[in-house]
Amino acid sequence: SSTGADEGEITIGLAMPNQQSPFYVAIRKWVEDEAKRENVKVLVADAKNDADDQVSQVQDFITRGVDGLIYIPAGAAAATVPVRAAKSAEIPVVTVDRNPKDAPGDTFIATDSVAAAQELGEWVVKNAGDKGNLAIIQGQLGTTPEEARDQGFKKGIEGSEIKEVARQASKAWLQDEGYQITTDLLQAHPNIDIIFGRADGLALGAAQAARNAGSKDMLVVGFDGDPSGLEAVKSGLLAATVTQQTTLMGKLAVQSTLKLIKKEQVPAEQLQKGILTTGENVDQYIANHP
Amino acid sequence: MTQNPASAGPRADEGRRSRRGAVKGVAWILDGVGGPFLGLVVLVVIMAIFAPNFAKPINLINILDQVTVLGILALGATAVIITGGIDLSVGSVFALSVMVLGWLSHDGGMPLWIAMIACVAVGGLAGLVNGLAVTVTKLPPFIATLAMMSVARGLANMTTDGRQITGYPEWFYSLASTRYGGFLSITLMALIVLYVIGWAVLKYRSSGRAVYAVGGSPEVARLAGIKVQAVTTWVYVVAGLAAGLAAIVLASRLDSSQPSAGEGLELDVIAAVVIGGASLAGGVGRITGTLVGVLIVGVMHNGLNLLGVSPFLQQVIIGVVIAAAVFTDVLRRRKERSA
Amino acid sequence: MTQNPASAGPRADEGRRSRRGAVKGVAWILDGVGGPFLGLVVLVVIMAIFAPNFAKPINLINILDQVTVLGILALGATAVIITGGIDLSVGSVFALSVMVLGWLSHDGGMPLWIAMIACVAVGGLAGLVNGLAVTVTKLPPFIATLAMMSVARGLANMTTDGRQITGYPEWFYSLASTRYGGFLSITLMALIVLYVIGWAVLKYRSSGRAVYAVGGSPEVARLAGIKVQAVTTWVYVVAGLAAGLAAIVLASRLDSSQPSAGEGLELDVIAAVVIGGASLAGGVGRITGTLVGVLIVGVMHNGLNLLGVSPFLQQVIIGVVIAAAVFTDVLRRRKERSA
Amino acid sequence: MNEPAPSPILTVRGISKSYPGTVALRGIDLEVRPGEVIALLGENGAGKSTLSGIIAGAIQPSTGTMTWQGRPYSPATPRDSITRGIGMIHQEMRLLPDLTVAENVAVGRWPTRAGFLSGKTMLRQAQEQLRKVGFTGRVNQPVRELSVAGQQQVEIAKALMLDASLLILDEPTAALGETETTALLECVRSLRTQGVSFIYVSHRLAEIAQIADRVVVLRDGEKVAEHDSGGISPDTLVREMVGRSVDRLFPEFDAPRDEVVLSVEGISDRAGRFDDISLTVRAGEVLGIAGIVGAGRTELVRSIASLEPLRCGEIKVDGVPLPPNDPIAAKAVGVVLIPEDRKRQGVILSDTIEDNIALPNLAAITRYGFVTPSGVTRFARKAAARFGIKGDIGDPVATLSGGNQQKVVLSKWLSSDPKVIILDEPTRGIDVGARASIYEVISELAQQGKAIIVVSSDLEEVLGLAHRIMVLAQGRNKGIMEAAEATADRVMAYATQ
Ligand SMILES: Nc1ncnc2c1ncn2[C@@H]1O[C@H](COP(=O)(O)OP(=O)(O)OP(=O)(O)O)[C@@H](O)[C@H]1O
Ligand SMILES: Nc1ncnc2c1ncn2[C@@H]1O[C@H](COP(=O)(O)OP(=O)(O)OP(=O)(O)O)[C@@H](O)[C@H]1O
Ligand SMILES: [Mg+2]
Ligand SMILES: [Mg+2]
Repeated sequence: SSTGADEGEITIGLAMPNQQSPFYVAIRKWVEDEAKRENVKVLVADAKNDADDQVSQVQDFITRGVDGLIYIPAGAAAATVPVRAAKSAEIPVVTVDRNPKDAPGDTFIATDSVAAAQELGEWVVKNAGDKGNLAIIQGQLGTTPEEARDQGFKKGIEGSEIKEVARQASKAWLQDEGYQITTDLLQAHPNIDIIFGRADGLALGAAQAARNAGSKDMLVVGFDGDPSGLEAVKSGLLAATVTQQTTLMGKLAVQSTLKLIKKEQVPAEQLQKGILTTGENVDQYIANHP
Repeated sequence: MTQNPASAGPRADEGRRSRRGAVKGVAWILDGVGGPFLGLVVLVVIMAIFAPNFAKPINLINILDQVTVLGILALGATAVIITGGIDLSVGSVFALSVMVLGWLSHDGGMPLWIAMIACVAVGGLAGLVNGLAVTVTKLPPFIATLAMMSVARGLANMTTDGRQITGYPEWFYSLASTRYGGFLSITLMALIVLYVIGWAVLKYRSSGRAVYAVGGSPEVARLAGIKVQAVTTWVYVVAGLAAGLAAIVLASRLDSSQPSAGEGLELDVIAAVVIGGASLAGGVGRITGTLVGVLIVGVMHNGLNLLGVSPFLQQVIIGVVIAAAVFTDVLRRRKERSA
Repeated sequence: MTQNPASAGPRADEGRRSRRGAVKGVAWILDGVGGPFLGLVVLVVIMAIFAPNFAKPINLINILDQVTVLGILALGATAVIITGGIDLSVGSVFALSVMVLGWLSHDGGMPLWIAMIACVAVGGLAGLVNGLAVTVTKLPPFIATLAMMSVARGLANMTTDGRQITGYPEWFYSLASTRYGGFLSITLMALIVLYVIGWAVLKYRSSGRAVYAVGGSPEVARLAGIKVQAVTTWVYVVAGLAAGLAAIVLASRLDSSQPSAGEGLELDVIAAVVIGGASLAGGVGRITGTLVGVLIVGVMHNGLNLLGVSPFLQQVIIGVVIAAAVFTDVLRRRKERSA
Repeated sequence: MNEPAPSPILTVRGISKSYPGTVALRGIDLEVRPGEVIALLGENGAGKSTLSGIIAGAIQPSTGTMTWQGRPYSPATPRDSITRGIGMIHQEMRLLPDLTVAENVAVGRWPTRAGFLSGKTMLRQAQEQLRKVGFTGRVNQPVRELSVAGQQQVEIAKALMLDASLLILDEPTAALGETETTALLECVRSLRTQGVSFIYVSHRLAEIAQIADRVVVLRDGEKVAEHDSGGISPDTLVREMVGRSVDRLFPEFDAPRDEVVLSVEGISDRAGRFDDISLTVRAGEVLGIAGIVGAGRTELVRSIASLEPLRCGEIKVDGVPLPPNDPIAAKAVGVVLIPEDRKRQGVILSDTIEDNIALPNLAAITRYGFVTPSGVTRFARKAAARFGIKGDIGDPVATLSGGNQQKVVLSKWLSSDPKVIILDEPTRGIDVGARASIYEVISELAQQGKAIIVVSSDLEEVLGLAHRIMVLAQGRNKGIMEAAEATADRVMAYATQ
């Protein structure tokens, strides 16, 4: 399928859902790094959260003659069309983060969010002394990560004395939203002492709001292990987060694509562990993002 | 009197007609969209030179395919903008329609064709509410449709509590994907038919002319006996119906329905219409111009992707191209006036 | 002369003045923003009854704190809208400013105060480009600022390649968080001072009157010896400077800079201004009205969050409230006319 | 009322209309018979337009009834009246600036074949009507490019398209010159013989005498007189309209002083709308500029006020050249232009009277850097009193009658202390009484030593006011004559040569 203008050089298309989420930004960075090392060209397209745009962009990749596609679906769940389109052009597809149910990629790379969120929940139970009033700042409702993290965390705090007193959803996982929502939740429920922000951005906003409201012993945890999230764990603003191994995932995505291009075997699912990160182990991850 | 008015009577425009001469047929269709059209030609030439594979037929068809949704929405928006209104709700209503389609056919268990009718009807209904808010409660269109933008998005999310719906029957998916004669998908055909209808109505029907009159001055239109409120309400309904139709195209193209569809799309739609020479002050605008505007947007996105331009730089370039495209139109009008 | 015109003047004026009578002081400041103000009062009463802890002083201060960014942006947008323009770029310019602040002070290693000046200057510069695009190249404001919206967002992303910047010095962070007298943070004080200045300029300076005249009719203003182009350019510069100032507030509040800041904010800003009684047709608008509009938006968000309303339902409610708030204003004007 | 008249086509019984703060009409009765021209007279704000608007369905009356062709008639929209055969030309021109002349004439009545618009038929029909009113422009050009007079002709043609049995013409000739007026009157006469009735509103009494079958006079919203012939002496009509007699329309003017204030040397327009014009105006002198519609007078005076760029030539005030195309500099040295197009250039309709008056005078009102509302009110009240503006100065200008709006324009400009005053059609739509007082003001200004240019399509006005008259035709100066040697015939001969 190498009808590309630049015959000979291998070109990979990276279809990004957006470029705001630090998680995606990190993946892109590591994909680009790894590609450079492998002497492979990467084309990046940003769908700005619009699945329809993403279909167009994948079409354009195919026209452009990419040899492989790394597809991080935009939209709440994953659209099948980009995978189908790529497959009918005989281009291998690596899906990252979310996998279209009816048309899975040749391999799927993601964090095992449920397990990681459960571990985080268990850690919270231990560190809060088995009790407390929990507020949850949800991500965008209806999305896979939101649902997986909810499921895992619930399991983690099951059986403890931790009561969920409030939950409110953000629209776009943003720090500003986390700040705004938390300021308000703290008014409505002054007894809150644990906050789980479903992403580091949300958690950071929440921590900032708690700090502004003058509550000192708020236990705030996040998810993702963004650079800023890790810094916050180090400074104590966040108590813990789950670090997704973006470096690894980015590298793996490139390696898997190359293997698929060479028609080598790759497992259908390559789930990575989310690493529980606290003040104790944060330094090593700041130095070297996993 | 020394002057005989009859002899010096009103003149038809000779000068203009002779200027057309050579390329009469094309000029007749493109009448008055010269500026944007020139912009499109320049853009296409640049892309054909620099972007790999741009000029291949398959890519050109892809572009048409990619602009179907934008094109249908812009068609409705053109009528709204000619009346001097604006429709910010179009992206949200589009999302609401697509969710109704998915929800009725999946969770509701209805036959897909009924869901499709409901999908278009919901769009029309939202448009009707917009129209009545503008004409009866006298809200400024910006506000009426901004409110609808928020409401429709909320409702779209509420249908499935934010989740998306995937998997339509194969025949439905093929509406957008099967290309008859290697070229025309059903959705693309629909786009073309809609544009021809829209063009004919605006140019050759009294109701179309009334749209221009209302946009030029609602008071003049009223005094001339035009049903201003009815015309105004109708253009919003048409925009809503267009959103419903575009929703079907989207669902078919994506094989899924998601409540976040069309976020921020309202500005793209308006940009395409204005690039095509319409004026937000009302009274001015052409379907052919809108088509050119839509194609400029489509070619630009496609070309930049083929060139592998980084998404951030793309944003910068797109902004500059929008400004430049409209600027050519400003220049053309200025020249025309001083000519 | 058959009539004595001098007698006609004071007679009618008396009626007006006596109507004011009782609550003269407040009325004088709120002059002409009765409709939206009433809406705000109703909203506050409803929230105070139903939303837990809404009426607590600390929460009310929180609301003020939460609307600081929106408030500063809306202040600039008010002037733009009075001239009959619109600024869609405000959210993006705001993001560009906040990134310049972070980038210069972190990656660039400059002293923070220089970065702060640069942050405001970049906003002003973007505003200047908007203004010149409108006045010199004669682009419609919608298009000029839509283009800037795309360009500024792209540049904001390019400063750090999409990454966010975290961690400002403690003194900077305390600008938004330390509440002097348990009440006024520096940023809140800045908001109040800016509103007083804006109010005084628009009401009592001839430059302020020029802004209204330009919005009412650029041609009449030009004949009256007003530098229409200069006034128009300036309002966009002011809007840009406001975006730069708001960026400092945001960075201080969040202790970080991110390129996605302010996405979709442009419509909130315009909504607040229009809810406050300004007209997108130009010539009409008041700073006090904008303040009321901003507070309506702030109270609504805060109250709905306190009530624990789901974000989807919030969208629906917000849409309805926007429409209702502007509708009260439409009603008031209609009554005033027929009274 | 003794002749056995045919039964009236329209009867109006006890029509009243009140607006907040004003009663525009009180218990008006009126009958219109087929083929009859009824002149409706009255000073500015008497209620002529309101009555016309009510008959045409554009305004709803507060009380009263009407019948049309013997049947009860209460139009809720203009559409109701149009479908019954009543057409109206509104005083403020109502055209669609972006559409072409032909499309404006056809608006609302597009000729269709099998449901589709026929462009050729539209063009033909429009041309036919436009020819009747003596329009000479291109039918394909956008209306926004027309002069006020051209727009007025389009407006008339548009009403003729209606094929109405009753046409209401609200000041159709206010913006027209002699030639166009004659064409219009001819057109009215010929339609009258076909049985079309007219309600004809005008401040030009000479026209009334020519065509009216009956004259109805309104004052302060009441019908004060009705005459069964058009040939009433103007003095009588004026007394009935104004409530007193206006014995002398034009005041005496002193001889101008010697010093030249304004001198224009060989200026030409970039687009060729006028060419190589030189003129001088001395202190205390009134220079009249006459010409037929489209002669380029408006363009010329706009250029003199530095509102338009020049191709060549120079304008000097007190011997000092004006910087080109800089209206602010022109204003600063004291050149003001009172524009002909009131709605687009004269006032901001939605703003109050006081704000409009204050606008060009802000510098004078500013104290310590601030403009206080009370300062504005004080200033505006004085100006409004001087020009006799009816209405509260806090009211929007849009609620004023046309003539009163014109007074706002005048007071706004003349409240500063200019050196050179250019008035483009200063009394368009102004009643006789007010006209006399505006002439009085012009004479006062001349006495103070201002240099004044008056552009007018009303020959009587130019002849009555000016010391010298320049005639412009097709953008060229056809000669400047002393008032003493000028006559209407001579001016027209120059203008049309
Ligand atoms: N919309 C309005 N609101 C308030 N008052 C109005 C409105 N329209 C007209 N009026 C008032 O009604 C009265 C009659 O106005 P009208 O326009 O009928 O006068 P007119 O006889 O046509 O005067 P002109 O010769 O100046 O055109 C005036 O006092 C005017 O101020
Ligand atoms: N903006 C414009 N674009 C094109 N043509 C114009 C424009 N303004 C005026 N004209 C034309 O220029 C010519 C001179 O117009 P101008 O208004 O100066 O004449 P005038 O003598 O003042 O006549 P009037 O009595 O109509 O005001 C006319 O033929 C007019 O149609
Ligand atoms: Mg009138
Ligand atoms: Mg003129």
